[in-house]
Amino acid sequence: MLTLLILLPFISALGIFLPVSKKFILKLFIAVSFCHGLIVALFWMQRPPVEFNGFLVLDPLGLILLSIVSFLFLSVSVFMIGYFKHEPRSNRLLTVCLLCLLSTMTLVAVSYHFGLLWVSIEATTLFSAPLISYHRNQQSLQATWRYLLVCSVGIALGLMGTFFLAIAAHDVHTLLLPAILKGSSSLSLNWMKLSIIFFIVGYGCKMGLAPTHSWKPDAYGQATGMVGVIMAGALTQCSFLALLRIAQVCNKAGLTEFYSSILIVSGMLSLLVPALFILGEKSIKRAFAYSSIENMGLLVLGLGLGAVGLFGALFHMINNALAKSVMFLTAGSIAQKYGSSRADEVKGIIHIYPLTGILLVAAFLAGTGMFPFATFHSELLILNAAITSRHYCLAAGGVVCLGVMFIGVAKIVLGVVHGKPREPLLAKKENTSMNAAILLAVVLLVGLGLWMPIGLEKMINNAVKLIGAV
Amino acid sequence: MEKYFQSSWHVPFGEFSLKFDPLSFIFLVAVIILILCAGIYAVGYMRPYASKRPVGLHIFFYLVLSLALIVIVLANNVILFLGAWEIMSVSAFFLVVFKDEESDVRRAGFLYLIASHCGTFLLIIMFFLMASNSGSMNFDIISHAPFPPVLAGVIFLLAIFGFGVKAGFIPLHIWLPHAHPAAPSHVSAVLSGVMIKMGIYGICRVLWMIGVLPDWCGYLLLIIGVLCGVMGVLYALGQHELKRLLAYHSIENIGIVALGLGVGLLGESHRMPFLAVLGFGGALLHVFNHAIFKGLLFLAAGAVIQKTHTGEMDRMGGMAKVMPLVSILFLIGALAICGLPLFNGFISEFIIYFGLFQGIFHLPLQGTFVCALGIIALALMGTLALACFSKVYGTVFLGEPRVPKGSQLGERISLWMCIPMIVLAGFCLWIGLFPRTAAGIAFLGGAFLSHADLLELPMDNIFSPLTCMIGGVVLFLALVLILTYLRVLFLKALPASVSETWRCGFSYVTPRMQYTSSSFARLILDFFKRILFYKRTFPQVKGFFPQSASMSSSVSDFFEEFLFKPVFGKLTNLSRKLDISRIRYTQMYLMYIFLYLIILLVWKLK
Amino acid sequence: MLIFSHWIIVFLLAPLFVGVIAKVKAFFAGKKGPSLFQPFFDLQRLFQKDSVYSRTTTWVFRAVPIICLAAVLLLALLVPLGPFKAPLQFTGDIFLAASILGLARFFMIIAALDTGYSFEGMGASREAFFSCLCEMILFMNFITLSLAQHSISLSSMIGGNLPLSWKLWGTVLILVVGSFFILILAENARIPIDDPDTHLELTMIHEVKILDHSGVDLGFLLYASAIKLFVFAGILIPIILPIEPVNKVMDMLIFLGGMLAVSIAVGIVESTTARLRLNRVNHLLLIAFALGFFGFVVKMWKG
Amino acid sequence: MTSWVDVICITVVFLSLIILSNYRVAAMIRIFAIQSFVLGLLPFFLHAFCISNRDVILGVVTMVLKAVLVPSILFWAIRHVSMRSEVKPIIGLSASIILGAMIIAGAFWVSLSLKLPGKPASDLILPCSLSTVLLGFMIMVTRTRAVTQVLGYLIMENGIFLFAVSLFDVMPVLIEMGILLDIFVAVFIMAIVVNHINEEFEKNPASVTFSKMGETF
Repeated sequence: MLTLLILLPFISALGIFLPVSKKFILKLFIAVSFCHGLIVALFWMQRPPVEFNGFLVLDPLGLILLSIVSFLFLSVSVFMIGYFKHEPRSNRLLTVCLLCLLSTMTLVAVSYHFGLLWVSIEATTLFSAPLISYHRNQQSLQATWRYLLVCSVGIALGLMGTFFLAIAAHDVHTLLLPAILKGSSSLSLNWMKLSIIFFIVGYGCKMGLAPTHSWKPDAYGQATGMVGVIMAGALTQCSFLALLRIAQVCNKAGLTEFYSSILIVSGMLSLLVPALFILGEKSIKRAFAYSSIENMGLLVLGLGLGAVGLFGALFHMINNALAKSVMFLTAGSIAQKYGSSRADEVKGIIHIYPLTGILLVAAFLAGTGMFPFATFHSELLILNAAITSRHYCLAAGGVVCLGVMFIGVAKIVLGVVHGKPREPLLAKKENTSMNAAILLAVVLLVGLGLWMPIGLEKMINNAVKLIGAV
Repeated sequence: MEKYFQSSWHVPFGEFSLKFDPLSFIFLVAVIILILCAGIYAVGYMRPYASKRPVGLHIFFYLVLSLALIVIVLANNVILFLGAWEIMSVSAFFLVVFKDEESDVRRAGFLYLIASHCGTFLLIIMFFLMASNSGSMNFDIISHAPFPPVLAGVIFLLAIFGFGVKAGFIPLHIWLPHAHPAAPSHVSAVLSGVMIKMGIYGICRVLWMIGVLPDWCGYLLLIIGVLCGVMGVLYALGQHELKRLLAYHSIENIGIVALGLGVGLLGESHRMPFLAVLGFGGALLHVFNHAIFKGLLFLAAGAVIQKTHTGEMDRMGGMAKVMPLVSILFLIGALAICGLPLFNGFISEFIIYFGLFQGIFHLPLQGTFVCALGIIALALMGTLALACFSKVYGTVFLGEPRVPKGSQLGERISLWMCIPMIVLAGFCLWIGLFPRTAAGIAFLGGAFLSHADLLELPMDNIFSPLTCMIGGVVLFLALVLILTYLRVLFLKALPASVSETWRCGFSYVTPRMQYTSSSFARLILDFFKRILFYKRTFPQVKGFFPQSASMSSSVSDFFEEFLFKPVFGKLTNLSRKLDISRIRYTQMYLMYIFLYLIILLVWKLK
Repeated sequence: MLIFSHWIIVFLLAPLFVGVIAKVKAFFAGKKGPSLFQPFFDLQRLFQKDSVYSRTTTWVFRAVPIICLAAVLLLALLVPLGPFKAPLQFTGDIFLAASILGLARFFMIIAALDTGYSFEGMGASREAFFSCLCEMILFMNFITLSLAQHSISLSSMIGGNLPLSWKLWGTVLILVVGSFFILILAENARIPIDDPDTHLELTMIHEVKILDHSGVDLGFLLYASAIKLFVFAGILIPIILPIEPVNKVMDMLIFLGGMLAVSIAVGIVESTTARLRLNRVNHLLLIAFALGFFGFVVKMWKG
Repeated sequence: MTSWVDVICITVVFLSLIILSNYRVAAMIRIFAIQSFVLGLLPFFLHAFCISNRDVILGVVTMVLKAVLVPSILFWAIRHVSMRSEVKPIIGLSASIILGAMIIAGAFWVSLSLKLPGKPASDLILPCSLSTVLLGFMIMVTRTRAVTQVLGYLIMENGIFLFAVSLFDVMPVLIEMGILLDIFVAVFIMAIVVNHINEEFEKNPASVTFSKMGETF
C-alpha cells in the first residue's frame, strides 16, 4: 500500500513526459492528488502494514505529515484549475516536479531508516529546485541557485550527521529506527552528540531555521504561490519530521537536555531574525517567507521545550501548513492578478477583489495566530510550555519577536488590502476554484481553532508518546 | 449572585465556561445598553452609505464585536477569554477602517491593531503565569490559589501594561485618539464606551483573582490615574477635531477610573474593606457612567458631523438652532462628563472623591500624600473638563455659524438616530437623580472585587451623604424653578426687545471673528505649554495692506511624537539597513551555516 | 425655617458688604463715596428696566442668571452664618458646593460664547483658565482643613474647635487663611485679579462675560456675585474667629465684626494694589496654591 | 594494505588543497576528477584480500559517476561560459592555502578526541575526511563563481564519501546508490541552473551584478 502510494505520483509523473495536452496534465494531477488524499484518509481508519523489511512504516508522526502533504497537494490541485486558466505557459515541468515531490515527500513520511530518510529529503530538494525557477527570469534563477546550494550543503551536513549516527549505533549495525531505539543504551554518546549537531544544522538548513534561513525570502519571493505552499507547508515540515525522528532517539538515549538546548537556541534565533528583517520588507511573499521562518522557530521551540510544547509543535505543524497554504495561495492569486505582490505596487485589493482581499486578511490573521484560527492555540501551547518550564526570558523574548513580526506583516498586508485601489495591470476576474482552494483551508483552520476533533487529539497524543518526551 | 454555564469546548486547555457575577454584571449591562443604542443609531447613520459601501460586512463585524464583548465579560476560562479578546480586537479593527481610502483611517486602524495585539501578548504571558501558579486555566481555580507577592507584582504589572493598552493608559494610549475619530460614530461610541472598558474589566478580573496585592500597586494605579486624567484632558483641550477631543476625554475618564481602582487597592492592601469598596465601587460606577455619557456624546457628535460634513470645531457654530434636540442631548452629555450635578458623572466622581478623602484620613503618610495628589488632580481634571466642554458646546452649538449657512445642510437626522441618544440621556439623568440603585450595584461589585461582605460594612456612611447630596440638587432645581417664575413675573411688566449683540461700537463684524475653540483654549494651553509641546505658528504681517495670513496652533502628543514614532522609525530603519546590506553573495549564506556549525560544535562539544 | 433665615440674612447683608467695600475704597481715594446702600439702589433700578436680547443668543443666555443665582443661594445654605448653623450640612457637602459652583460657571461660559462675539469669548476663556487654578486652591485648602478636623463637611471643617486650635495649628491656619483670601479675591473678580469697576473690555474677566446682559438678568447676576462674595467671606470668618453655639448675640456680633473686617481688608487690598497684568495673574494664583500646599505639608508634618 | 588506504586518504586531502590553490576552473575540474578516481579506488583496498561484490559495485559506480560523468557535465556547463578562470576569489590564493593548512590542522586536532568504534581500516580516515569536507566548504565560501561553488560542494561530498565508504557496512547498497544518485542529480541540476544563469546574463548583460534580488512575483 505504501509503495503504491509512493509510486503512484512518480509513475504519473513519468506519464506526463508523453506528448499529452495541458488539460490532460492538469486532470491527471488532480486525479493523482485526489487518489493520494483518499488513500491517506483511509490510513486514518486503518494503518497500513510495514513494508520492505521495516523500511517503510507509517506511524502517527508520519501520518500527520502525510496528511498535511496530501491536503496541501489537494488544495494546490484545485487552485491550479483556476491558475492555469489565465496562464499561457506550459504546466508540464511544474506538474512533473510537483508529482515527484509528492512521491518523495510521501517517502519521507513513511521511511523508517535514517539513510532512506536522508535520500528522500535530498530528493525533495532536487525536485523542488526547478519549481522555484518557474518564472525563468534572472531573479528566480538566482533564488533557485541559492536555494539549491544552501540546501545541498545542509543536506550534506545531514548526511554526515547520518554517518555519525551510524558510528554511534555501531553496535546496532543498522540505521533502522526501531533497532536504534531498542539498542539506545549501547549508543556512543559522543558520536551521538556530534551527529545531533550535524542533524540540526543540516536539516535546519532545509527547514529554514536561522541563521541558515537566508535562502527562504529569495526562494519564496520568486516561487509561484502554489510552490510556496508546498515548500512552506510541506517541504520544511518534512525536515522537521527528520528532527522529530532524531528526537525519538535522543529521548531514548537520555540526551534530551543536550538536544533541546540546541533546539531552543535555534528556535529563538528563528524568532528573532525575521523580526529584525520584517519591518523593512515590501513584498507580501517575502514577508510570508519571514513568517515561515518564524513558524519553524516556533516548531523547534515547541520540540525543545517538550511536553505541552511538543503537543503544541505537532499541532502547529498542521496549523502552520494550513496557514501557509492560505497565505501563499492568496499571494499567488494576487501576484497573478497584478503581476506583483509588492506593497507599493498593489493597493486597495478589497475594493476590486473583495473576496481575495478578505482572504488575504484571513491569511495574515492566520499566519500571525489570531483567535478563530487554530494557529492561535498552537502558539499559546508553545508559549505556555515556555512558561510552565520556567523559561520566562524565553517567553518574553518570544512574545516581543512575535509582536514585531505581527507589526511587520500587518504593515505590508494592510497596505495591500486597503487604500485607494489601483487597477490591476492584467485585469482578471476572481476565480472560483482558486478562491475555493483557499477558502477550504481557511474553513479548516477556523474549524480546528473552534473545535479540535478528538481523533486528531488522540493522534497527536500518540505521536507525542512515540517521541517519548519527558 | 454567581451563576455558571458550563459546556465542553474541545480545544487545548479550553472549556466553554461562563460565569455571571457582580463584576461581570456591571460591565455586561453597560455593554448591552451601549451596543443596542449604537446599533439602533447605526441604522440611521449608515443609511447614506448603504449604496456605496459594504455595509453588510460592517454590520457583521458589529455583531461579532458585540458577541465578543459579551463573551469577554462572562468568560471564566483563560483560552475563552483570550479568544474573545482577539476577536474583539480584530472585529473592532474592521469597524474602524470603514473608510479605508483615507490614509488617516488606515493609519489609525493599523496603529490600533498592532497596539491591541501587542497588548494581547502581554496578557498571554500574564495569564499563563497565573495558570502555571495554580495549574488550571479556569478563573475560579486560579483565584483560589495563593499568589506569592513577587509573582503577584509581576502579574499586576503585566496586567497594567497588557490591559492598559486597551484601556488607553498613558503612555500606551497612542492608538486611541487616532482610532476613535477614524471610525464611524456609532463605532466610536462602542469603542470608547465599552471596548476600552474591557481593559478595565480585565484589570478588575485580575485583581479579583490575585486577591491582596502589595500596596505599591495601589500607589502605582493612583499615579497612573493622575497622569492619564490630567494629560488626557489637557490633550483634549488642545484638539480642534470634535471626535478626537472626545477620544482624549476617554483617556481622562480612564484616569478617573484608575484613581478609583487605586484607592480600592490601597484599601484592600491596608485591610480597610470600606475604603476598598468605596474605591472599587466608585470606579465601577464611573465605568458604567462613562459608557453612557461618552456613548451619548459620540452619537451626538456623529449627528453633528453628518450634518456639517466636517469634524473641525472651528468650522462649526450655531448648531443649536439647526438641531435643537441634539444640542440639548449633547449638553446633557457634556454636563455629565464634567461631573456636574444632576447627571451621572457627578455621582461616581463624588464616590471617588469620598474614597480619596477616606484615604487621606486613614492611610499612612505616603498614602495621605498620594490621595491628596489624587484629589487635587481630580479637581483639576474636573475644571479642565469643564473648560473643554464649555469650549466644545460654545463653539459648536452656540454663537453664529463660522461657515456660510448653506454648507450645514447635510442629511436629516432621522428618528433612528435620536431615540438612542434620548435613551442614553435618560440614563444619565436617572443615575444622576436616583443614584441608589446604580450605586448599590456598583458597591456590590466593589465588595465582590475586594472579597468583602457588604452587609458588614457601614455602607450608610456613603449612602446618606449621597441622599443629602441629591436633596441639595433637588433644592437647587426648585430654586431654579422659583427664580424662573420670579423672572417671568418681573419681565411681564417690562418689554423685551431683540437686537444684535452689543459690540462695543464696532460695526463691521463677521461670524469668523468669534472666539474659536483654539483661541478659547489658548490661555490654558499656554500655561501648560512645556508639557504639551503647544505650538502656535503665524506669519509676520507686513506692510500697510497685508496679504491674507493664517495662524495655526497644535498640541503634540509627547508619547507619540517623542517616544513611539522615533523608536518605531529607528527599528524600521535598522531593518531596512539590514535588508539592503543583506549579503548579496551566496557565499555569505554558506558562511553563516559554517559559523553556526562551528559555534555549536565549540559550545556543545568543548 | 432655618433655610429662609439664612437666605434673608444673605439677601440683606450681601449688597451691604459690597457697599462697605466701595466705601472703604472711596475713603482711600479721598472721596466721600456712595451710600452704603447704593448696591440696593442699583439692583432696584435694574429690576425695573426692560431687557434687550441678541438675535444670536439661545435659551442658554437667558437661563444663566437664574442658574447663577440659584447656585449661590444653594451655596449659602452650606455655610454657617454666625449663630445660624448651616441648614444643609452632611458629610461631603464640599463637593456639592464645588460642583454647584462649577455648574454655574459652565453656564456662565457657554452663555458668554452664546453671544457670538469675541469680547465675551475672551472673558469666557479667561474664566475657564483661572477657575482651574482656583479649584485647585479650593481643594488644597479643603484637604488641609479636613485633615485638621477629620471631616469633609463644610460646617464642621470650618467650625467646631478650629479657632481654638490656633495654638496647635497656628502656622497651618495662617497659610490656609492667606491662601483662601487670595481665592476669595480671585473667585469674586476683585483687584488685583480683576477689576469690577472698569469698562476696558480687554482686561476684564468677569464683567466682560455679562456685557450683553441687561435689565432683570443683569440684576440677578449682580445679586449673585454679591452673594457669592459674601458667602466666601462667610467661610473665611469661622476659621479665624471662635463662634460658639452658646451665646447667640455674641456670636452674631463676632460674625458681623468679622464680615466688616473682611470687607475692609478687601477694600484696602483693592485700593492699595494695582490690577495685575493678565499674564501675571496665574502667578498670584499659583502662589496661593503653594501657600495651601505648604499648609498641607506642615499639617502632615505635625501629624 | 592499510598503507594504501593511508596513501589514498592523504592524496585526497592533498588534491583538495591543490584545488583550493588553483584559480583556473578547467584545471580545478580535472583535479577533482583525479580525486574522485582515487576515491573510487578506495573500496578495493578496504577489506584486504576479500573484495566483495558490494565493494566492486561501489568503486566502479563512484568512478563512473564522479570521475567521468560529473566532470563532463561541469565541462559542458562552463563551455557556454566565456570565463575560464575565477574572477576574484574573496580571499587571495596564498592566504587560502595558509588557511587551508590551518583547517587541516584543526581537523586533525578535533579528530584526536573522537574515537572510531570497531577497527577502522586506517586512523587517517576521520581526520582526512573532515579536512576534505572543511576544505570543500572553504572553497564554496571563498569563490564567487557558481561553477566553483559546485566544485566546492563536490569536494565536500568527496570528503563525506571517504568517511562513509571506508567505515561501515550499515547502509544497504541500495541506499548508498541512492546517495550517489542524489548527488549526481544535484550536480546535474546545478549545472543546468548555472547554464541558465549564464544565458540570462547574455540576454541582459546590464544586470550582471544581481543587484536587485527577488522582489517581484
